[in-house]
Parts: sequence; C-alpha cells; structure tokens
Amino acid sequence: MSVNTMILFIPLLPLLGFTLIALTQRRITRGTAAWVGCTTVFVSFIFSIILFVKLLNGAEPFTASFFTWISAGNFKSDFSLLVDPLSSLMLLIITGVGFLIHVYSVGYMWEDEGVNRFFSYLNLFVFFMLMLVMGSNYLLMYVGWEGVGLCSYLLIGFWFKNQSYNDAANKAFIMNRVGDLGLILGVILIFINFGSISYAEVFPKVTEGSTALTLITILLFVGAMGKSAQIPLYTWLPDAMAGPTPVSALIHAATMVTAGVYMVARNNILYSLSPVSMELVLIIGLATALFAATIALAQNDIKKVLAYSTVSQLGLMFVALGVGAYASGIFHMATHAFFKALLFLGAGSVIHALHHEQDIRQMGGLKKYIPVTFFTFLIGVLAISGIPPFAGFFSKDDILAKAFEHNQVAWAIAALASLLTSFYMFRLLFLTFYGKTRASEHTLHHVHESPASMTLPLIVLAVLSTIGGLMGVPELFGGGNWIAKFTAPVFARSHKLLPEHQLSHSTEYILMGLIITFTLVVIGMAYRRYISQAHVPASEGATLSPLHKTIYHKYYVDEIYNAIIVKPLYAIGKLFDIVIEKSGIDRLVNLVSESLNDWSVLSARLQTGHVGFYIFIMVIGVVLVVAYSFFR
Amino acid sequence: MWLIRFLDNMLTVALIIVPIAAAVLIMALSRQVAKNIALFATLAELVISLVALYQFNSAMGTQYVFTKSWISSLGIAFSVGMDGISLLLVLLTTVLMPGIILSTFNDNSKPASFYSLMLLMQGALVGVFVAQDGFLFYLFWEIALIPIYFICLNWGGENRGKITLKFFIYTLTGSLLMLVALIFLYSKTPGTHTFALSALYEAGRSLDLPHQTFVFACMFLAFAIKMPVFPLHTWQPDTYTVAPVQGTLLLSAIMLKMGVYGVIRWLIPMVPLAVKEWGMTALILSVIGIIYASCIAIVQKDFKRLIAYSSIAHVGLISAGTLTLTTIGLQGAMIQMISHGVVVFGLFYIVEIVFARTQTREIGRLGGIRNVAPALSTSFFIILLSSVALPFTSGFVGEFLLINSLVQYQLWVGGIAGLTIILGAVYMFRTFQKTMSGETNTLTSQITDLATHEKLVLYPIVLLILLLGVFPKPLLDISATAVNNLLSIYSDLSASVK
Amino acid sequence: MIPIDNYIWLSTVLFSIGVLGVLYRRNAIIIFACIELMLNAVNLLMVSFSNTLNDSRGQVFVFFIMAVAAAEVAVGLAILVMMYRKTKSVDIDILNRLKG
Amino acid sequence: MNALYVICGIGIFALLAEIFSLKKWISYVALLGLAAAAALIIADWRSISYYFHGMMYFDRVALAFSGLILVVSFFWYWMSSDFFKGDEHVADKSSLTFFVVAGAIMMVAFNNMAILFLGIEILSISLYVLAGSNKQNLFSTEASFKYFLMGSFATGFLLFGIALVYGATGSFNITVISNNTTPVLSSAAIGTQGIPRFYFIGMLLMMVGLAFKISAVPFHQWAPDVYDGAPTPISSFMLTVVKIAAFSAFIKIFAVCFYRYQPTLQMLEQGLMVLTLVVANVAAVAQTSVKRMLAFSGVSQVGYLLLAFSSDGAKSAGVVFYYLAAYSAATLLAFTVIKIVESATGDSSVDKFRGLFKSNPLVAVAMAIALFSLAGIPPLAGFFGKYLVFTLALSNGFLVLTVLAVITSLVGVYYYFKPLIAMTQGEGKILLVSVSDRYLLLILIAINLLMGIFPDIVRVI
Amino acid sequence: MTLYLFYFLSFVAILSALLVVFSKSPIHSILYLIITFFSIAGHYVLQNAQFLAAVHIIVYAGAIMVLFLYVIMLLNLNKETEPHKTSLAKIAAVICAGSMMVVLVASLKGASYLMAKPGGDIGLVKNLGKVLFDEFLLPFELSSILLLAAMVGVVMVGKQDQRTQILTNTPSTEANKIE
Repeated sequence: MSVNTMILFIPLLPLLGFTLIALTQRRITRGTAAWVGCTTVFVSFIFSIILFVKLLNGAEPFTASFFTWISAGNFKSDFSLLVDPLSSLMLLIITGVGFLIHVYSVGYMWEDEGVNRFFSYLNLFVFFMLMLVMGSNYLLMYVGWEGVGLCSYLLIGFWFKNQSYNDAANKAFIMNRVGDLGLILGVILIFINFGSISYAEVFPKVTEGSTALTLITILLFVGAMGKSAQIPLYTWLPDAMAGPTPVSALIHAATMVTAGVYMVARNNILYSLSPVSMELVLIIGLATALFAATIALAQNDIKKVLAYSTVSQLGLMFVALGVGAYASGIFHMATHAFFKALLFLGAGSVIHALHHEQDIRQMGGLKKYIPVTFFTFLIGVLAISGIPPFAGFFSKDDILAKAFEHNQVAWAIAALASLLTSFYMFRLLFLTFYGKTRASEHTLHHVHESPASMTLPLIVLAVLSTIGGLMGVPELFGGGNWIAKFTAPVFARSHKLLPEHQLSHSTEYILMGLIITFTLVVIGMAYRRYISQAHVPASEGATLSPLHKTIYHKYYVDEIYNAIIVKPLYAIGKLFDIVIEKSGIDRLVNLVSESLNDWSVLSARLQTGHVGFYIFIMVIGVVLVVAYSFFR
Repeated sequence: MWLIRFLDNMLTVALIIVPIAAAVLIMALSRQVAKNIALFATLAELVISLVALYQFNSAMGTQYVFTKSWISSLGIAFSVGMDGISLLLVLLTTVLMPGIILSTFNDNSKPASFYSLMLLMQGALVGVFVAQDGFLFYLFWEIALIPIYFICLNWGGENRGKITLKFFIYTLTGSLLMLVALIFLYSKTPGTHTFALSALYEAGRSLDLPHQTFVFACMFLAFAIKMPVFPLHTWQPDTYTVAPVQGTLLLSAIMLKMGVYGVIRWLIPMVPLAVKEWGMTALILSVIGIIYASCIAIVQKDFKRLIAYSSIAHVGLISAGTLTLTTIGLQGAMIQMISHGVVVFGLFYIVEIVFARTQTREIGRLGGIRNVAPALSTSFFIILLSSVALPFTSGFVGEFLLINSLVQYQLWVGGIAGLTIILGAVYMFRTFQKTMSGETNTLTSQITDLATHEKLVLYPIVLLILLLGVFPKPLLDISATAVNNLLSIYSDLSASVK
Repeated sequence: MIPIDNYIWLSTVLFSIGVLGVLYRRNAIIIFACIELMLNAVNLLMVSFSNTLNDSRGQVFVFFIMAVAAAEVAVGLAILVMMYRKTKSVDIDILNRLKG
Repeated sequence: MNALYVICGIGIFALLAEIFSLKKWISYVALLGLAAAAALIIADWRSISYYFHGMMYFDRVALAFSGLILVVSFFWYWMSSDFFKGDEHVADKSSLTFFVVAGAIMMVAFNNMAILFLGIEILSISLYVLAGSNKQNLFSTEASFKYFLMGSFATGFLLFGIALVYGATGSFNITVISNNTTPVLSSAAIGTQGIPRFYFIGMLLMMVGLAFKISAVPFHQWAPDVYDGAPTPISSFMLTVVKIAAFSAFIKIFAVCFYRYQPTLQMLEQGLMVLTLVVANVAAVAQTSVKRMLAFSGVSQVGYLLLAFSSDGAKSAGVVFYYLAAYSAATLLAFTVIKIVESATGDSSVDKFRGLFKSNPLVAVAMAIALFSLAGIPPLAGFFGKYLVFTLALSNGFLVLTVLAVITSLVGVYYYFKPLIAMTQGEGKILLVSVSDRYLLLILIAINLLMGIFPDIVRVI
Repeated sequence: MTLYLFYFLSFVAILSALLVVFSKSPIHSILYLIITFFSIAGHYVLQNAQFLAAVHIIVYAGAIMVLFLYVIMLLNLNKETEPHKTSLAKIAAVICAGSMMVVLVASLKGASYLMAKPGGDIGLVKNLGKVLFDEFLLPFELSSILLLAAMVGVVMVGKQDQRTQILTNTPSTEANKIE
C-alpha cells in the first residue's frame, strides 16, 4: 500500500464507517455498528503508526494531493493532505485515544437506543478531526475545524429530546462559529496577502514585516478562542457536558478543543513574527487558566469540574504557545489528552455505575465499589496535578519553566492556576471516592464496576498517563526531550527567531521543587478539608458567601453574555421586523398604493356628473390653451 | 455530421421550445395525464441540458448560438446562446423543475393549467438565461412574471390578491425601468439600431458617466427588486408565504437568480463606469440586507417567512460579491446561485412537507419531528448545513468565495458580511431545534416520514448539496471563461486609465 | 369698407356670449340656443373672411355649417325631449347619475 | 374611396331593408360589406390618389387607418350582434353604425376642412343617437345628452378655429394650407411676416375641438360618463373605431396640415399628454365598474398616443397605428367579455367577475389577455404599442416624459388587475357563452397574441 | 355710412345676444336670438353675401328657431321658475367667459393687413353654385348622409317604443330622486 493511499485512507476510513453506519443504522445491530465504528478507527490508527514510524526514521513529511477542490480566479485550494511530525503526533492522539473511546463507548452506550447513530457521529468526528490536522492548506483545516464543530453539536445534542441539551449544543455551535468567522477571515487575509492558502507556499513567504500579519494572527487566534474555549468564548465548553461522557472525553477534552493549540502551533512562524499576537495569546492563556481554575473550585457536577479543568489546562497550553514554547504546548496537549480522557472516562464510569448521577454531593466512598475506576481515576488526578513521575508533571513543568524564562509574572499566574488545579482535582477525588457514601440506598444497591470494554480503555489510558511524560523528559533528568526534537522541523524557523534563554539547571530545580512542594501542601489542604473535616459542598439553595457565590455562578458570565449579546440580538431582530420592516419600509410601500387610492378618489370626485361643470372645465382649458399662444 | 451540427445549434432553441410546446399540449389534454406529461417534459429538458453540458467547451465563450431576425424593423432578433454562466443557470432550472413537478404528485387538485403555467415558466426562465438580444431578454423576463403571478394568484393562500399584486407591480416597476434603459441604449447603438448584446455593450460603454448612471440606476433597480436587495425586498416574504409551494420554489430557487444573472450579464459589462461609480453603494445596500434580513429571520415565528428572510440574506451576499467585480466574487456568485437554488428549494419543500402534515407553519407549535420522521429531519439537517455554509456542502464554496471577494474589496465589508456565518447558524439551528428536536407534541406525533415522491425530490437535493460541496470545481470551470470574458472590460478600463 | 378686424372682434364677442350662455344657464334649450349663437358667430366670421379674401368657398362652407346646425338641433331637441320624458325637466344639472 | 361608397351603401341598404323587410339579412350584409370594404382598401393599397378636387386623399396612412377602422368594425359588429338582434330598431342602429364608419373614414382620409367637419358631424350625430339607443335606461339617455351637449359645444370651437385658419390662408384644403404659409411663425412675428396671429389661434382652437374628440384632459370629462352610460357595444365602438378616427384626424391636422408649427405646438401637446396620463390613470383606480374603468383607461391611452405624436409628429403615424390597432384588439376582447358578463349578471362591477377562472376558463383567459395587453405586459399586442411609444419618445430625447408614462402605466397595472384578481377568487356562476362569442373570443385572443409576437405584420406604415 | 350701419347692427346683435343669455323666460331668449339672427343677416348683406343672408333667415329664423319654440311649447316650459345656478357659479361663468373673450380678442388683433380684394359678386347664387357643385361636390353629397343620419336618429329617438314603458317607471319621482 503506497503512502498516498494510506494517507488518504486515514481520514477516509472513519468517513466510510460513518457512511456505512448512517445509511444503514436502522437495519444493522448495535454490535455491527460498534464493530464497524471501532475497526475503522483502529485501522486508521495502525496507518498512523506506520506513518509515524516512517517519520521517526527520518522520512521527509508526506504531502499527498488528490484533486483540486476549489479554484476561482487566482484562488486555488487543493484537496491535499499533509503528514509531518506535528500532524503525525496529532494523528496518533486522535486515532489512538479515539479508538480507546470508541471501545469505551461500546460499554457505555450499549443500553442507549441511539447507539448506532452515536457511533456514526463519532466516526464522522474522527474524520473531520483528521481533516483538521492533515489538511495541507488552511481551507482544509477550516473544513475540519467546522466539521468537528458540527459533530460536537450533534453529539452534545445527542439526546435531542431534551431541549436544554439542544440549547447547549446550539450554544456550542454558535460560539464556535464566532471563532470560525475570525478564522475564515484570517484565512482569507492570508490568501490576499500571500496569494495562496497552502502551508507550503505561505510559510516561506511570511517575513518580518509582512503586512497585516498581526491582524491575521489575531483573527486566527479568535478561531482558536472559539474552538479551544478561551476567554471570552469559553462558556460553551462546560455546557457541552450535556453530551454523553465519551463525547466529553474525546471531543471536549482530548481532541477537538486542542485544535486551537494545533492551529497556533501549525502557524508558529506567523505568530513568532508578530509579537503583539504572541502577547495576546499569552495573556488570554494565562487569564483563562486562572479564571477557569477558580470556577472549578466551586463546581459540584463531576463533569463540570473536569470541563473547567480542561479550559484551564488549555489556557496553560496557550501560555506555552504564547511564550514561544510550541513543543511544550504540544507536549502538554498530548499528555493532557491522555489524562483528561482518562479522567472523563473515569467520571463516565462513575456516572455509569451510579445510573447517571453526576453530582459529587451525592457520591463519596465509591472506591470500594468500583476499584478499577478509582485506581485509574487516581492516576489521572495525580497526572493532572503534576506529581512526578506522572505525565502531567513533565509537560506542565516544561511549560512553567518556559514561562519563567519569558516572564516571571506569567510563571506565577500559571503556577497558581496549576496549584488550584491540584486542589480542585483532589477535592473531586476525595468527594467522589473517599469518605462516607452519600448516595441513596437504592443507587448503592446497583453500583457495580463497569464492563471490560470500559475498564480496558481506562487501564490503557492510565498506563499512558503514567508513562506518557517520558516522551518529553527534559534534559534536566537526562532525558532527550524527544518530543521537542521530533517536532523541531516544524518549529525550526520560529526557534531561530525567538530569543533563546536557557535557564540554569539550578533555577529549574528550584522552580520544580517549589511547585512540587506547594502542590503537596495544596493536596494536604484538600485532604484536611474534605477527608479530615469531611466537608461537603453546600447543597442547592444554601446561602453562600458572596465570593463563593460568584464563583459558584461562574462569575455570572453566562448571564452577562445573555444580557449584552443574546437579548440585544433578539431585540434588534424585533426592532428590524416590527419597526423598520413592517411600519417602516413596508408601510411606505403600502402608502404609495393607499395614497394612490386617495388621489384616485379625489380625481374621481372631479368627475361630478354635472355637464355644466364639465363645460366649465373645458372653457378653462380653452382659456389656458389660447393663453399659451402668448407664452410659446 | 451536418445534422448533428444543426441540432447542436438548435439545442438552446429546443430548451425554450420544449416546455412551451408541452405547456400548450397540456392545455389540450385532461388533468389526469397533465402531471405525467409535465414531468416527462421537464425530464426531457433535463436531458437536453445535460447534452448541452456534455458538449460544452468550457474554454470557449458563447456556444449553441442561434440567431434569426425576428422583428427586423426594430432591430430585434431571436438570438440565443449559452456561455458558462447561462449554462449553469439553465442547468439549475432544468435540474430543479422535475423536482417541482414531482412535488405535486400526491396532490390531484391541480388542474392542467397549473402544469401548463409551470412549463411556460420554465421556458421563460431558460429564455432569460440564454437570450443574447436585449429585447428578447426583456421579453422573457416579463413573460416569466406572468405564469408565476397566476400560480400565486390562483393557488395561493390567504390575502393572495393584494400580496401578489404588490409583487407584480413591484417587479413590473423594475422591469419597466429596465425597458426604458434598454430602449435608451438601443437608441444609442451605432448605425442601424439593434438590440444585439454586443451592440448594446458597445453603446453602453460609449456613454458618459451621467448617462451610464441613468442606465445603471434603471437596470439595477429592476434586478435589485427581483433579487431582492434591501430595501426593495418587502414584497418577498409576503409573496413567498402566500404562494403555493411550487410557486415559492420557482420564485426562490430559480427566479431570483434572474436578478443576479441580470447584474452579471446586463449590467456589469454594459456600463462599467457607472458600475465603478455606484457599485459601492449597491454593494453596501446588499451587505446591509444580509445583516438586516438575518436579524429579522432570528425573530420570525413562521417557518416559511424565516426561510424567506434567510433567502434575502443569502442573496444579499451573492449580490454584494458580484459587485466586487472580481473573478472570485463572480465565480462565488455563480456557484452560490446554484447552491442557493438547490438549498432554498430543499428548505421550502421541507416547510411544505411539514405544513402538509400538520397544517401549521408556526415554529413554536412544532417540535420532536426527529423522533417520528428521521429521514425528513436528516434531509432537513443536511440542507440546513448547506444553508449555514458548512464545508463540504455546496453552500460553503460559494459563501467562502463571496466573503473572500468582499474582504478583498474592503476588510470591514467582508467582516460584516461574514457575520452571516454566525447569524445564519443562529436562526437555522434555532429552527432545527424548535421544529425537529425535542419531544413530540400532539401535532407532530402523527407525522409520517417521507413518502416516495418526496424522497425522489429531496434525496437528489441532498446528494447534490454534498456533491457540489466536495467537487465544485467542474462547475466553477464551466463559468470560468465566461466570467473572465465579462470582467475583461474592467481590466481594459483600468489599463486605459493608467 | 368695414375693416376685417371689426368683424373678427364682433364674432369673437358673439362667440364669447354664446359660451357665456352655455356656462350661465341651466336650461338645456337655452344652452342649445347659445350653441347656435356660437355657430352663427363662426358663420359671420367665415362670411367676412370670404368677403375680404374675395373667395366664395367661405360662404359655401357656411352652407355646410347651417346644414349641420340644423341636423344637430333636430337630433339635440329629440334627445332633449327623450330626456324630458324621463325626468320631466330640461335642467342640465339634474342628470348627474354618471359620475365618479 | 370605394370603401366609403360601400359603407354608405350598406348604411342606406340597412334603411331600405326595414322597408322591404329584409331585416334578417342586415347583419350578414353588414359583415360582408365590412369585409368587402376592407378588401377594397387592400386593393387600393398601391393607388395613392386624391379624389374629388382634392377633397379626399388616400395615402398609405389614410388607407391603413381606414383598413383598421373597417377591420375593427368588422369584429365589433360580430361582437355586438346581440345588440342588433331582435331589436325593433335594428335597421336604424345598423345604418347609424355604418354612417359612423363612413364619418370615421372621412375623418381619416379628408384633405379638406369641409370633409373633416362633415365627417366629424356625421360620426357625432350618429353617435349621439346610438349612445342613447337604450331608451329604457336613464344612463343611456344621460350619456347621449351629455355627449350631445358637449360635442356640439366643442364643434363650435373647432369651427371657430377652421374659420380663423381659413381667414389667414384663404383655403380649406390642407395641402394648400400647409404650403401657403411659408414663414414659420415666431412669437414676435405677429402680422409682420404675412402670418397673422389669429392663424395660430385658429390652430389652437382646432386643437381644442379635436382634443375633445380624442378626449384629452381637460376636454375629456364627457368620455368616462358617456362610455359608461352608453350601451356596452356602443361604448366599445366609441373606444375603438371613433378613437382611431379622431386620433388619425388629429395627426393629419397637426402633423400634415400644420406640420411647420409642430415644434411650437409640441409643448402644448405634451401638457395635454401629462394631464391625460396622470388624471385618467389615477381616476381609474377608484372605479368599481369594469366598464367605467375601461372608459378611464380609454382616456389614458390617449396620453400614450399623444406622447408618441408629440415626440415625432408625422413620423409617429406608424407607432400610433400600431398602438391603436393593439389597443382596439385588446379593448374589443375585453368588451366581448364584459358583454357576456353583463348579459348574464346585469352589470359589470368587479364583483361580477369573481370566480370566472373556475367557472368559465375561456372567458377568464380572454379577459386576462385583454387586461394584460392593455396593461402592456409582453408578449401581447399592448406591450408592443407601449414599447414603440417609449422607443419613439426616448429616441427623441424625452426621458422624463417617458419615465412619467412608465409610472402611469404602472398605475394602470394596478387597476387593470382588479378584475383579474377577482376572477381568480371565490366561486362564480357559469355563464352561457354562445358559439359565435366563443369563436370571436378565440380569434381575438389569437390576434392579440399574434400582434404581440409578430408585430411586424401590423406595422404597415 | 356702412360703418355706422355696421356699428348699429353689431350693437343690436350683441345686445340681443346678451339678452338671450340673461332673460328669464325661455321664450324671450329664443325671440332675442331671432333678433340676433336678423342682425347677423344684416351683416351678411353688408358683406355682399346676399344669398346667404336669405338662406340664413330661412334656415335659422324660419326653421331652427321655430323648432326651438315648438319644443318649448311642447314641453310647456314657458315658466320663469326654471332653476338657476348659484350666484357663485354665475360669477364664475361670467369671469370664465369674460376671460376667454379677453384672451381671444387680445390674440386676434393684427388681422388688418388683410386687404379687401376687388370684386364683390362672390355672394351671388351663380358663383356659389359653381363652387358648390364643382369643388365642393363631395361634401355636398356627403351632407345628405349627414341629414339622413340625423333623420334616422331623430326618428329613432323620438319614437315612443312599445317596450319603453318603462323600467325607470314614473318620471316625476325619478326626477325627485335625482334632485
């Protein structure tokens, strides 16, 4: 099988899977659907590995062109796919984690009547995600970009009978669209300024002082804000938890939301050349990391906590990108994919066990009921909290170190965010698995460990979360920072451009020690509060302190958006419809005919019927006509 | 050989004659066979147009030309032919017409005259798109108005007399002004006055700016009303709502393309100076229309009205893109016209399907249709995706190219026009949610899924949407040469200025 | 010899008086009479032009005018009688049902 | 000229028929005679000549217009066979009708003021009577009375004008008149260059008289009332044949006889035109009776004709001819329908047309085509009429006036469509349509379509 | 001498014409009209149109005016109670007709260049006949059509139909209604 075919089949197989399942979903059994869904992704995964190995062995990036998609005037967009180190890594994550989540879904969704539909959506999602990362030009990336948004919409609203889920889906899609607009405008500006939209042609043309670079990068970043849930376009992500949990794991933790990171990394050269945008990315990243982390502190829905944690971690990735540490960002993205997927799937397992109970106030003491889940979940929590030697430690530390090089304040904020992360994650862990159980008798009676199809992915992911950090062990520990080297070709030009600090090893040790110490302290605090004191978050309706209340209500951002965007939009619509349209323009148009009628009645009144009057008019006419002879 | 060449030249004529002949035939026959003959005629038309497509040489300009002097004393000839732009729109017409006829197949109440009018309409529409003579163009333009008027008047809904009259007078106002402009140009043609397209181009280009402006104003008004462009659009939602579904389909899917086509063929190459001078104004009006109509669509409660406003928004984008006078804009307009035709056809048809089953178009009263009619809702969803310009659907290609051209024109104009990406999603997804998702209610729980003839109409549409989304290039290639030819005048113009 | 101007003025005045009568009165018969007066003014003008130009065609034309006047009066009075039969009046302002 | 003899002959035959009780034959003879007269016109097509010391002059224009009058009369007579049938006055009415046609031909082909005057009077006097021929109906009497009163009043002005022109030129022969007055009258040249001012006044007064006949605003007010009140066939007769005759006389006087003064009169004509277009079209909107609406529309058509005429004088004859032909075709068609509706329902208010499309498709289609044609929608005859008018006006540079005419024609659409809309709505009762009417409708529809699609066949001048 | 005669006849004509308009009784009006006609006939004689003067008297005074009188008698209209226009309408009528006269008179001046040509026998029957039956033969013949039409018309209008009894029933109430 040639490389080109393989490249084509990587995205095509999930698409085939989707088509197959979608067209026959009413006729095939759920087993068949699951089988098709998993197999296609798995084969893609195999192909991805093959390509990855080739790249690892020093092959040049592969580009495979298939046909011209759009061409108009001097605009041309080929359907051509690119596999280079960056996308290859992404492929592995997408197909690998995607496959695991497919497998997990077999167990998780087995009871659901729409399981066939579910698999078709998942496959479609994988297809679009692959398009996003494999597209060799901006437009194909945009295809994937929009496509994953669509799948996200479909999957969030998977249980479409529930209108609040649909609301969440709509919100996700529309908010994404805001970002998409930025992205597409950015793409168009790239085309206008560089005459092409193919990476291979654009990047060499980008030089210091290329026109509109700042604008382009900011617009692109707006896209990233939408997709990767950064301030101010992040509010959809927590709501997106309405979807089935595997979806949250796959789309809203591991893959889709990292598209923004991928995109910025892909365009690293553009960003490196526009310091303003870099700063913006950094600031937004920092703000989001901290902001989301604080919100997560007070959430009681197991998935919501994880969602805000995702937002926060994504912020951290953007911090990495914003300081020019692209490889670190990608590294963290990879590890995050492992442990966040793990956490979500673990949460899913808990939810599954408790019959769709998601409120941690109704949990507690579950570790003895569902030990596998507990154990893997614990690994996930340790990983995300940055406890060595779990994956999260390396990647997070990498970012913090790079941030410190760049700006100490940035480091401080990022560190604070990661400390908060440790706190709320352990809070989550303690409230869920430790202490006395708060679930009802009835629920407890049925609690059981999930089937193998669910626990197996958990275990695999746990393993990955444990050892995943090894791919980026810094030189400090004698590691080669393999990931940085592997992706170096992609970031080569940027690295040359950006100032190269090198922290001394001692500083790095100090920072690392500092963080670990603080993390342990924070964990201790969490332990004291939730285990020793057995504190349980206040139930719904209890009075809260103002600060707590604000955080609990997510700083009222949703309400603010509702007040300044959604309501005015509807008001404008109403205004246009009623005032301008109906009583303005249309009224004016009708007025023409009405006034015509009035005039007509008036002139018909001149037709009095009195012949004397007629003659009178006639004589006046004669007088005028004759008088005309004087003026001719 | 000789015969084949002759037949080749007659292709365009056949495209006009076949439906008209069928229309006359139908009048003479009984109502039972009418719909079958109509379907047959439209299918025959489709075959002819496909033959034309097959033999079309996209590197050349106008083909299948047929010219015969008609009213020689007035310099009017029956001159028809197709270049890429015409061919695309003819294809749109011929592809959609069988669908429109098919959509009546469960309805036996329509008399023969209905089908006759539909076919007449098709003949006239094709005529508009292929006319190479100013007078002929005007003639078909007007003739196209009559059947649709009667269709709406005879089989329309409540209050149809007043609304259709408004529609008629509105459009007639425009077209009469266009007539004045055409006559004006005619009187400026060199030598023996003639309505031949090239002569009119020549006459138009030789005018000074004030006169060109006059011509531009008259003709653009006609086209803008047809499209319709803000603020000349108020006839449209009412008419779409009141018209029977086939009328709405004709109006929205094909007829409003006449307006854009007019701008492309009869305005842009005709009065370049005025287009340069006033294009900006027209463009901004179009862009205002996009936002304006989108905002109104957001608050619409009537399903059909909502689609009508969305159509205004989309057409605003097309018109704005056209007026950028760039190849990308024009190509985008072409493909978007095709796409919009297909999409809006699908949307209105779905509205009708829902209406036929529930007797309501009020969005608030629907809901949960996905539960009972998955094929319907899935079709709707895919069509909707094209309407909101999701990549790999037909809507995306056009919309991207159009926004691209607008950004090239002015960044902020492009940005504002781009808002349609967001607003479109807002109202379309809201509609989908309100009508299709959720629990069923008493009204919607009895809905049956698509019947065979409905599938026959909708599935090809869905297929077309996806096909055009993934492989738009063949279509773009068809019109490429024609578009470049049209725009060459502008490069000449700027060259001469330099 | 009387200057032609005099006759022009005279017939103009007579013509105008005829018009005045038509405007002034409501009695259809008198209005007819005034129209006859107008025609006579024309006749007078015609004859005087004829005389001045020494051309007898003007006088011949007057014959035709007289014939027409006679015919008109006959028909007109018949119509008037018909109207009178229905409305019992010769008031022109009574007939105003056709209007608007 | 032979045609005129034939027409007069038939008129007299109709009178004699009553005496010799040949009443049944009248209609056949009449149709035959009209056809024969039309044929004679065609036979004369190549022989352009003067008759009787230059009293009549049949040139192409006159022949064409006479032919048109005869053809229209033919169809009109066919259409109004009911009007003549079974009436005790059939002979009188028929003969009067033919005298009208004779008068019309005289007005078309005159070459001497005497013929013009006599033609007008023959036509008018017959019409006064015909308008009042429905003696049971007060409206008819009123129409007749109004028409007579105002008609003879207007005749006074016409004659005054003729007298003044005669005084200035010493002749009634229009060839002489147009040749005699060599210097073009300028405003300063009162009497000094051999042209007295009263010559010009004469022209103006003649224009008044003829403007009355063609019913141009403000000399139009008789028209709606008379058309409305007169028996329906007579209304259509007046709207078609009489209008053709009056307007061709108007053209002949001002484009042939006074052609030197056309530029100075142009403004005046345009003033009349603007008034006519606006007042008539606007007033028509408020009408509820289709017949009366068409009466106003008949007045408004004069506006378009005046637009053509004032734009290009004598050269407009071809356009005017086509316009009148198209207009007559449409009007006859419309009036055939009105007659059918009226005879079934008693009057012609818009309501009476309800549901016609369902109950009587043929009738409704005929009406629709007639209205479309009148409104000037392609591809019907009326469209080409307007089209030619606009072309003529635009090629002479009258942009504003053309736009005005366009706007008023839109107003036209607004009222023409009222019956059309009524026809599509509600349920109508089924009307009886006689076989002859059916054929007539079909033929007239065909004519309307043919004239629209192949306008060249009618554009003989 | 002739000039004085002219002035006298003109005076009579205008005065009696005015009286036609302003006298209350229809009969008087008609009689004043006859006086006007006579004075016009006098003018004809002054203008060497002797034959025409005679015809004029015969046709107008002898036939037409008699017809008028006959109709007045027939309809029994010899009352002075006929409705009059409102004074506003009357003033308007006077102003209107007056302005027409002013305009006409003002614009008709300047005819005096027409010099009378020698001759004076054109008004004789012989000369008239030559013109009438030669050049004006066709109109002369056609005027027979005119008279025929008028005759037919009068008969048709005047004849009381059997069927005419009448849709619009009693005329007097009808008249009241119209009022």
